[in-house]
Amino acid sequence: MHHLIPLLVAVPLLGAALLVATGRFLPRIAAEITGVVVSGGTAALAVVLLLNSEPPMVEWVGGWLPVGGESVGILVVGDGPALGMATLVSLLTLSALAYSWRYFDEPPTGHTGAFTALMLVFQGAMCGFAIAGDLFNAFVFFELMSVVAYALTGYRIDEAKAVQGALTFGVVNSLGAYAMLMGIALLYARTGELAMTKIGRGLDATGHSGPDALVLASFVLVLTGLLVKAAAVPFHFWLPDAHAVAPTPVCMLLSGVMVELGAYGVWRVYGTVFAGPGGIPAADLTRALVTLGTLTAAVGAVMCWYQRHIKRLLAYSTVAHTGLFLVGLGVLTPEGDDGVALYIIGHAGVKAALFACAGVLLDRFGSVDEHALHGRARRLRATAVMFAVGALGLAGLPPFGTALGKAVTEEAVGGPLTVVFVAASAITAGAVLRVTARVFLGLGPRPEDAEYETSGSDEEPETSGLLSRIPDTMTTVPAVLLAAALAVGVVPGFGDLVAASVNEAGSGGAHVSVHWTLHGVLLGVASTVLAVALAGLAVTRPAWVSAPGWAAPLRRLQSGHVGDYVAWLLMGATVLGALALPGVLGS
Amino acid sequence: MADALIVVVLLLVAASATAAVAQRDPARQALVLSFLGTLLAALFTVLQAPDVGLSQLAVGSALTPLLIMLCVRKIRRRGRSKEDAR
Amino acid sequence: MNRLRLWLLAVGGAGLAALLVAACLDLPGFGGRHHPYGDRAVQASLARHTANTISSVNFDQRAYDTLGEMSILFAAVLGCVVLLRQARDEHRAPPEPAEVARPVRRYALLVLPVALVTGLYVVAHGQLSPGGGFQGGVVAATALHLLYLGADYGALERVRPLGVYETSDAVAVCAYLVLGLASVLAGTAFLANTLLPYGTFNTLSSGGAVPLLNAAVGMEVASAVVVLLAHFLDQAVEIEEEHGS
Amino acid sequence: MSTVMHVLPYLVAAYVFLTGCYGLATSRNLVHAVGCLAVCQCATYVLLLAVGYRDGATAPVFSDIAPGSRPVVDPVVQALTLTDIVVGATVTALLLALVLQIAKRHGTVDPDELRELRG
Repeated sequence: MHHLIPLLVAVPLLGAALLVATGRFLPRIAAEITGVVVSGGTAALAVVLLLNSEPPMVEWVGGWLPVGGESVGILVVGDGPALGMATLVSLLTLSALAYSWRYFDEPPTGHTGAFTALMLVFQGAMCGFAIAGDLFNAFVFFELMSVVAYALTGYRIDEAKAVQGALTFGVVNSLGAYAMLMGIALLYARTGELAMTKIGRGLDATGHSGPDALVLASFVLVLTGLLVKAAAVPFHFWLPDAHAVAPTPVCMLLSGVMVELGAYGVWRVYGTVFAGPGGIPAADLTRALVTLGTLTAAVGAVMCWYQRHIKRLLAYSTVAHTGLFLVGLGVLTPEGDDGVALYIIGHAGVKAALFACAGVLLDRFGSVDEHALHGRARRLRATAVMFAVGALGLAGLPPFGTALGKAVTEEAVGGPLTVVFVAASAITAGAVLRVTARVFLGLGPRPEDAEYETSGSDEEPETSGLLSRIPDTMTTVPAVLLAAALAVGVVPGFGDLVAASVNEAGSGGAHVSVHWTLHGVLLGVASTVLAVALAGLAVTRPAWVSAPGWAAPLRRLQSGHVGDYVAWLLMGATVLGALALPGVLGS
Repeated sequence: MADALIVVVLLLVAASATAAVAQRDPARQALVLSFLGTLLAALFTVLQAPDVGLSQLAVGSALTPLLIMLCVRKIRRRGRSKEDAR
Repeated sequence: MNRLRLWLLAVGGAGLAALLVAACLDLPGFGGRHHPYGDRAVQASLARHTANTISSVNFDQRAYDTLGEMSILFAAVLGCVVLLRQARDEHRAPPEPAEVARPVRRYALLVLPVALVTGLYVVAHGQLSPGGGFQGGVVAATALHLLYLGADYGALERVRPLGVYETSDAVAVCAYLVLGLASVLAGTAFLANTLLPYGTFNTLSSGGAVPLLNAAVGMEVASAVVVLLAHFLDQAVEIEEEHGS
Repeated sequence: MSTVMHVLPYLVAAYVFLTGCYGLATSRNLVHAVGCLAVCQCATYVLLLAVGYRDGATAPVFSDIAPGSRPVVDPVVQALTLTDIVVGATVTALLLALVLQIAKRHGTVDPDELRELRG
């Protein structure tokens, strides 16, 4: 069985290569069917492997089994979290491909399957990153997924915003990747190994007296790369610019899983490389991740509230939620890991569904602007219901999977950090509900335009002309995704299953049971009530919750200037180093 | 002897990297990058990495600068034809 | 705003610089002897009769990395094809034949075959001497573009049917994957180099699957670079925007 | 000499990386910025190969030396650098393609004049 793990990468890549090789002769429908079949087949393979991941599997690609504990090959891991992420990636790619069925008006001449092929490569790259057990191999697939993502983000070359967002995305993420590679080189210099577990053991063997500057620098550099992908403050600036302009099916993948893979990478790399006595002490990691995560959640939530461009609003809500994931992972408890895993699964379904609904608006009205669309989408009842349900899922209304994940994570972090969870989910959900009320119901007065903001009107639809009727695929897919997000919380035993496989792979091996608690349900309901209240207030008394003066500088930071973002990246690396410094000085 | 050579090439690499950043005109920057690519190829050969040196020579000193030049040419041509149209 | 960026740059750059310098001082000295993975790789390469250890690492021990790298190139080419496609408001204008000085033309036409052969030679001897699919592929593809200097753009376009190169790019990726999958079908690990005999050390056919994977990469790199350059040349020379749009 | 020699290659790599970042942050032309990103990447090559170097060793190619007769430098970092070089070239190409489209759609390649996405 373990020989099949690398096929999660090979099958989508083969599908993509075949599509390009035959691209000139293939009718469009055949290309799209091939894409769905290959993507679905990979998803099925991922599910089968996931069901067999007890006990966790490992595979040495190329058959280079370790001799005397040493190998020259590349390690691929097949444990619960790795295969779980691969499954999530594959299922979401499948739904994005189904959603984009007959989507773009004109594929590039002679390259009928280009979009589908890029999506398949994206799927293979994300699967490859999820199952990587070798640090350099993780970098290679990190880079592959970035490269495909840049191309997909800039796919609509007629759009000025799209190409600008894609370039910002490209420059910032590439720089992050190079920082990560510098960190890998430093680790290789110290330990002479590349497999993550071997590096971890090498650090422990050489660092009897605790970590030194070399370990700290490599930690900072590797985490910079991963946190750029995870869009943690202050590495987050590229995300709204890119996610707001990418084609909708791509947004579903970017916000649904790619960003979360950054958080997953942090979990994997810290757990296997830096968690030992020669690595970074737990207290320092907790300080770094909880600080940055809280900041990320706060900035994401505030910025989300002030957006009028609906896709940009959703992108900021992804920033806020990634902050919550980082806080949950940062406390380094088995419950925290379980909660975040469930939260990521639920969030993927909800966020992808919300983007899918925003895509319906774009293709029906040629605009994703909350102000311009005020009251214009009254007829789209099904979309309206799904948008509202998605908002409630975002708020964490039980029994959504997001609510279960949030409740378990809140239990794990405890204390004042619970407030961050409730506030961030309530504000982002409130913003989405506000959009629902204004756009689909036409409630309240048309809001006034602000000075420093991105408008979402005058966008080109992604289909051939404006749609007069919404195709069934574009309503079925978000409905299925929302149902899946609901099932994560409702299906009995699912939470325990996820928790068991996460704990099996994570450190300690402590098995904890995951279930609904009264405390969690009450907090979930509280966030939802708060979200509804905020949305109601925004619609009826816009002046009360409009941007206060202190929010203006925060908005000005998001300047769209790539130089600013690079400067922030350097600043972020320094902050990360400062946050983790006490452990190095103390040893 | 080998050490002295390595030091010299390293310092040259650092200097030409500075020049590549300081040269704000992209067409000239492409030339500096090409020079930097050649220096790196030399450095890699001195560091006993002929494979890497060869590919750096092909990619760093030929392909990348060529792509930058083509890009600059397109942007300039575009600027000119826009002015003609006015 | 600009001042804020400079402050950030100064503080962030200084912090990162301090961190990096401190790390450099903790690194094992340059030229040290501790290379456990490297020593193992040399042994493994010799055991499989591959004279050039780097090729053995690239195409045998860490062939999975090379698959990822190949896919990056493949994806980037596909991305450039998509990004540099002719937009709705653009048209093609055949370029005027450019005047090239006669010595330049002669030189280019003379160097062209030499460079092409060198490229192919470098690809073919990848498992023996420095070089291999990447280096040779780039050299061969760049050499083809000397034709732009030596003759003119039209001549280049005639010997460069783009569709064929795009297809061969994809076919090469397929070939690499199929070679990898063959070993899974044979019941071993993905990309395992155990199906073919390892041959005699230091000959062209040594190293088992290494020469085949090397050739696939060479083909992929050569076609990919041709396609990349072609699309940039197209933009620089042929594609024009409609005026007044 | 020897202490300097022990860290100089690493310091040069760090310097090149930071110089590239500086150029990237202060660039007034996107083509130039992509060039600076290529400079940043050069730093990773230098660091990787410096890490794998061994005094008095030769290249790990055994077509003209007998195996075991001389020490060889670390082949793994060389393979990693090869991968890295190809990655760098493709990323540069893709980003340049995006810059071309920006030039067409925005009419400028000065990042200070791109004002579509903000707030």
